[in-house]
Amino acid sequence: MSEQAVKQPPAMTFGQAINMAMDEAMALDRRVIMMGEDIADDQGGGVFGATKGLSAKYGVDRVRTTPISEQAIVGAAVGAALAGYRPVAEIMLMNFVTVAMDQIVNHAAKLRFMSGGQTSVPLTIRTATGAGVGFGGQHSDMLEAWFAHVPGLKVATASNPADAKGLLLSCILDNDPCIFIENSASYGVSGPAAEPGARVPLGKAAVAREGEDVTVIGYGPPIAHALAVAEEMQADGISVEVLDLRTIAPFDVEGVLASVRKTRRAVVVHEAVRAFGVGAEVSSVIHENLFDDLKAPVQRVGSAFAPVPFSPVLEQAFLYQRQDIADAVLKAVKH
Amino acid sequence: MSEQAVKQPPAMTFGQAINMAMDEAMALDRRVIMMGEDIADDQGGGVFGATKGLSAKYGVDRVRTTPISEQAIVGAAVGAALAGYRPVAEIMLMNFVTVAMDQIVNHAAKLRFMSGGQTSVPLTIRTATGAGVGFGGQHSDMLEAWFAHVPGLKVATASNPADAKGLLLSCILDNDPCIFIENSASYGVSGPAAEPGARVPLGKAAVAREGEDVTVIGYGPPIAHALAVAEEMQADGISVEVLDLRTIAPFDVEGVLASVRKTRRAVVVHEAVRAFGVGAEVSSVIHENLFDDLKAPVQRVGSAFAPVPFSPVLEQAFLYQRQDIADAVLKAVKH
Amino acid sequence: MSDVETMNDELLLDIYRRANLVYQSDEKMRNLILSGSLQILYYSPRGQEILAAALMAALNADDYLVTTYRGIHDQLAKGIPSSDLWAEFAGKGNGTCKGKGGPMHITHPETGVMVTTGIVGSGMPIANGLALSSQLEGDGKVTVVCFGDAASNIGAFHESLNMAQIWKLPVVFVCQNNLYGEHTPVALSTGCDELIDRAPGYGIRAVQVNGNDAFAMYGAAKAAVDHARAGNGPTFIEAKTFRFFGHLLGDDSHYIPAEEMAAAKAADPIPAYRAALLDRQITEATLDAIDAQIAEEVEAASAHALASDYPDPAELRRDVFEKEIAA
Amino acid sequence: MSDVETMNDELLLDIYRRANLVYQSDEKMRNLILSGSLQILYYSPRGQEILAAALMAALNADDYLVTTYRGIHDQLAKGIPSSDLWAEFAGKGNGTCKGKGGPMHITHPETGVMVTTGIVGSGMPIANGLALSSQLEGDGKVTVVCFGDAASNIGAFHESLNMAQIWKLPVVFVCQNNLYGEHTPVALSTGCDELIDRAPGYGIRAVQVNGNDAFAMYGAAKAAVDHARAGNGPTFIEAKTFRFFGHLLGDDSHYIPAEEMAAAKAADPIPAYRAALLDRQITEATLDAIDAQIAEEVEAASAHALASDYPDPAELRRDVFEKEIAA
Ligand SMILES: Cc1ncc(C[n+]2csc(CCOP(=O)(O)OP(=O)(O)O)c2C)c(N)n1
Ligand SMILES: Cc1ncc(C[n+]2csc(CCOP(=O)(O)OP(=O)(O)O)c2C)c(N)n1
Ligand SMILES: [Mg+2]
Ligand SMILES: [Mg+2]
Repeated sequence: MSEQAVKQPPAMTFGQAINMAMDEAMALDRRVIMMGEDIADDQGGGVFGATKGLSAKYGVDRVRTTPISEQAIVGAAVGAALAGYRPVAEIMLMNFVTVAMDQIVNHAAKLRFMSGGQTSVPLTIRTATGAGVGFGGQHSDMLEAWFAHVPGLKVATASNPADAKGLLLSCILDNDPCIFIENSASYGVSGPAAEPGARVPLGKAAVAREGEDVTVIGYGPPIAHALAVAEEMQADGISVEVLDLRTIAPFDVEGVLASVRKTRRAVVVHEAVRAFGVGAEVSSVIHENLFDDLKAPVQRVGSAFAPVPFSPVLEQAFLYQRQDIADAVLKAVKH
Repeated sequence: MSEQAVKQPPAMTFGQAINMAMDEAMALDRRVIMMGEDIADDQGGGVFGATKGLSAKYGVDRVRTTPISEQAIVGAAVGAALAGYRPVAEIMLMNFVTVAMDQIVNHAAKLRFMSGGQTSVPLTIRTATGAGVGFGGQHSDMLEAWFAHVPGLKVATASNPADAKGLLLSCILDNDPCIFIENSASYGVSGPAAEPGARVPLGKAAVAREGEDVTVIGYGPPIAHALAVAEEMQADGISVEVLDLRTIAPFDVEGVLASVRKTRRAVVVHEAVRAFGVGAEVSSVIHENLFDDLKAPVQRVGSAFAPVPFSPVLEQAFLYQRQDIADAVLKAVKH
Repeated sequence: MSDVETMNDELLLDIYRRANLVYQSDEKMRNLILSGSLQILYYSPRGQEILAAALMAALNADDYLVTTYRGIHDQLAKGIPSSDLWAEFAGKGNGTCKGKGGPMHITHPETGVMVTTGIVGSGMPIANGLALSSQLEGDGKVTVVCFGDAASNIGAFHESLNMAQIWKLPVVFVCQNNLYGEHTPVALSTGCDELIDRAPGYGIRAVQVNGNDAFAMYGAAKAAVDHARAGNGPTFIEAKTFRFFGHLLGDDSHYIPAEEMAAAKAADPIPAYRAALLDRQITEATLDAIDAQIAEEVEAASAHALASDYPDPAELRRDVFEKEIAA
Repeated sequence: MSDVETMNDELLLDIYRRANLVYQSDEKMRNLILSGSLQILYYSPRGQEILAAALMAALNADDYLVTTYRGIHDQLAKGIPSSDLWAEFAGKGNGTCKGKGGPMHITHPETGVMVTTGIVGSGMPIANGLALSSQLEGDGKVTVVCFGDAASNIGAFHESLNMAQIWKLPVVFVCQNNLYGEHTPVALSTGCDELIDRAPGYGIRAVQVNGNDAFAMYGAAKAAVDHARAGNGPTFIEAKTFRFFGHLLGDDSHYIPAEEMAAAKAADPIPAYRAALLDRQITEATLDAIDAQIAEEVEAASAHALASDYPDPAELRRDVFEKEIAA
């Protein structure tokens, strides 16, 4: 009994994972710096506490609380990156990137290309979002599809704390601009701890569960729901493979096709509104490449076509649900 | 000879069409007002001359040259719209919307919903863009997919001057916020004139050419290329239907499915970068609904995955080409 | 600054009523949240009641207001009926916005409350547009937009004040300077010493005032509103105030020096204003009667909100566009 | 303002050389475009040469520069080799950016030119970041960012000056006030009378100067650069100037009153500076020799640009990311 307790793998929350990734990166490279609203310890280490302790350890020169000036925050990060720094800019919530899109899209994403490769922008933007927590219409949007559509940007998000740590570390150490998306509701959620220094490579999906009959492809919190659905379905004799993209863009086309080539059925799920979402690209790529192999149309699961409502009843009606994934799997299998 | 000349239908350019739509709207409703950089006649009636003559006719109170302050421009348009006006905001080039995304996405798109229907935002944003004219990386992007992914926004663009006039008029008179996209290279391109007052309904695609074997679906300048390809293909016995979406979002799902149900093959084309573009949604919707009818995978044609390069050689390598549409049609037909 | 003399008892009591409606509503709201009866993010306006009350008392009922997530003081003082507002805070279908907007997104056109935004600074450009409509319409309305000190560092502030001035819009920018933006003090985020120092950069009329002094605040607001209504253009008001419960309810205000907090609480504008009215020979009984009436209103409104139903899930398809969208 | 006395002949001739390199390059560029040999959008800096030359002469070679679409004067004055710059303007594979950036997006890190942006105002936030890297690195570099008068109305200006000041960044904001933004005069777009009136809103050190006066401009620039290099923080320089060929080449300047244009041309800084140098006993022969050398350089650079090859289309896949992407 006590032996078993000892063998229990250590756990960590998303919040700890993200904090540790930044801590390791800052220890590794003095050019890793942080900027964002309230991120220094005097201001509480960020609204979600993600940067807690970092200014105490590395100084407020490297962990900088900023004014509420998102254009200036991202712009300063772009400039420092051009000069060889590895800035991590925190944009508190994803809806606030809407005031900084120019710096992200016209500058961060393009400066390597427009300079003919003379400069690069090794910048990471961390931002939190997601519905289900009552933040309402202007604090919950999933906008990853926008960034995925912009050549020059990489976009990543994690379904578990260990991946969060490894992906964020890879983003910070990557030489291209990365958008790292965190889930507002998940900072306190825990999972197995990551090994110190472990990185998760960008651009590689992970098979979260092997299966034979259908592949559910997603990223972030929907992966947990997909795994639960897979577990349930097993009782009914349906073998579900779950593929966690981890990097949303550019995504692991080979990994996706390898899985669906095997299962010949696919469901793509994300929290973002379905229409014109990431699922459309993934679905199209599967369909284009495996048209003759597919046994059923690729199913897409996403949230309803509406702004995120405040009222909890409406918010749940808006959000994709576990049941939607199950229904889509059944639809694919029964086609 | 002279009789024939008389019978020739009158022509108009895109520029004239857009100007006339605004002129008609302003004459129709005193609450139609315009704002944008340099749009009054003293400043030349807009960089592309689209608003020429309007301030002379309706006064500079209704046709307002603004400072270079895109957030303030769109915000003022949102506010005036909330009070019952029908503002038309000109954002000179689409890349500049990146500084105004907050007003468009967090406010214009959501205020009807977040107010529980108490208010509405009958606003039109006109903006020009498109590669092929040597404007370089920060003046050529096609970002329609971003707006299409935002519930509450409508997005339209025209492939010919008559549609441009009718669509823009519909946008201005619509009670929801609309993004109307113009093509930088096309202001001087002409086509048959529109009847005075004629509107093109939002949300309805047009069959630009009937055909039996494959449907090419697109919007804007690619339609002309698709028609040319269709003409060429006819000689080879391939009958191509060309469907012009006109409204990109929410798009005419019924119209698309009706056409592809008939032809059983589809190609989607747009100038925007293919990855995560509008084509992915259209392709997915076709595939989901007509899986058992399709004879070939839906093909997508778009521009290469790169920022828009300056050098003409690279710019052409970047851009989707007529030949790409032809290749995609053949691929679909020969599958 | 308008004459204190011109403020008659009726007006003073009106301000008292508005301020104490906010005060009691806020207290009730905090209690319900802390007791678990209501689960919402709450940005308490405690300490800023007098500012809002005096400001709104200077407006006509149909003047426009744009405010922020920390906006319940502005909304109640502007006149949104308590029960409708409370129901919206609770996410109920009979709330001002059918539960779709929630506390950060209150709209109530009947009382002129056109937008409540959760995006820092974004109300200002919209306020210009409302004011522009009034200028074109000649409807004599004035638009007031409220925002915080920290919001003065975002681009939208800059663009908006400039545009308002060059177009001479009937708009009043009210910066409720409570000295902190989330957990960051003004000095750490702002290059100038006083926010009013920004006004000359736009050529805009400006005034700095103690927002917690009802007389000074009302005077500043009235002058600005009159100025705007007369077609003379915008004003920037920097109104100093303080928030007693930090940024978000639950915030322990660790970043606020204890002496600063103690001094602010000692200068609590609610008892100070009551004392000022008593000084002016308004009786305890008069004020107590108002308080009692407010207590009833708040009790009824909160009970109504808690007892009301959540919206029909089908509401999700309505108000996305003018036409309902398919299921 | 630095002492004119301290400007020795070497420095004066250095400024002369920089200014006239811009002047002749611009003339050549316009001729090639108007004759159809070069098809590009061109934002002529004619009239702003002295400003750029005096400014860049105050910088070290490795100081950083961020500029805009109207930037060829800044770029040449900062030292980008003519032939590389010309080749980029012509979209050739041997241009500074392999033809990928083009005239609006010149980068040349060897001479410190880090970003040229086509988005109004967007260079300022980036300049702060470059300056921040120098502050952290202790490398003693100063960052200069150039932008126009109209750019001072966009949000990025506001956020950037504020951030630079609170972080005491070694950055110099140079507003090249040529009195128009596209076709709109400053008075129509700007609430304040003088752009320098915006500085107190950020607490930033500021100076207004005649940018067309090499002595005054150099003095202002040198003082600002020294101030920054010494760790004392940023400066905002409003440098007055004029553009002779309107916004975009082809613009007929219909919106500029004829007298204003005539007065500006009468005060053309290029002959004025030449006259000033002759006054200081610098000989015609010396200046003519420099002019001749520049003429050769410009001739060679433009010929090189026209004769060079366009890039390999495969370049499209390079520099999107660090790793080349698949075809
Ligand atoms: C553009 C944007 N950035 C950041 C935030 C997060 N945020 C919400 S309130 C706030 C502080 C605002 O402070 P202030 O303007 O002083 O108003 P107060 O809350 O003190 O009333 C911040 C940073 C936001 N909502 N919008
Ligand atoms: C955000 C943005 N809005 C609009 C434009 C279009 N535009 C390009 S230059 C310009 C005028 C800028 O004037 P100013 O800042 O005075 O610089 P100048 O051209 O006079 O040197 C405008 C409006 C742009 N490039 N970016
Ligand atoms: Mg504050
Ligand atoms: Mg200018």
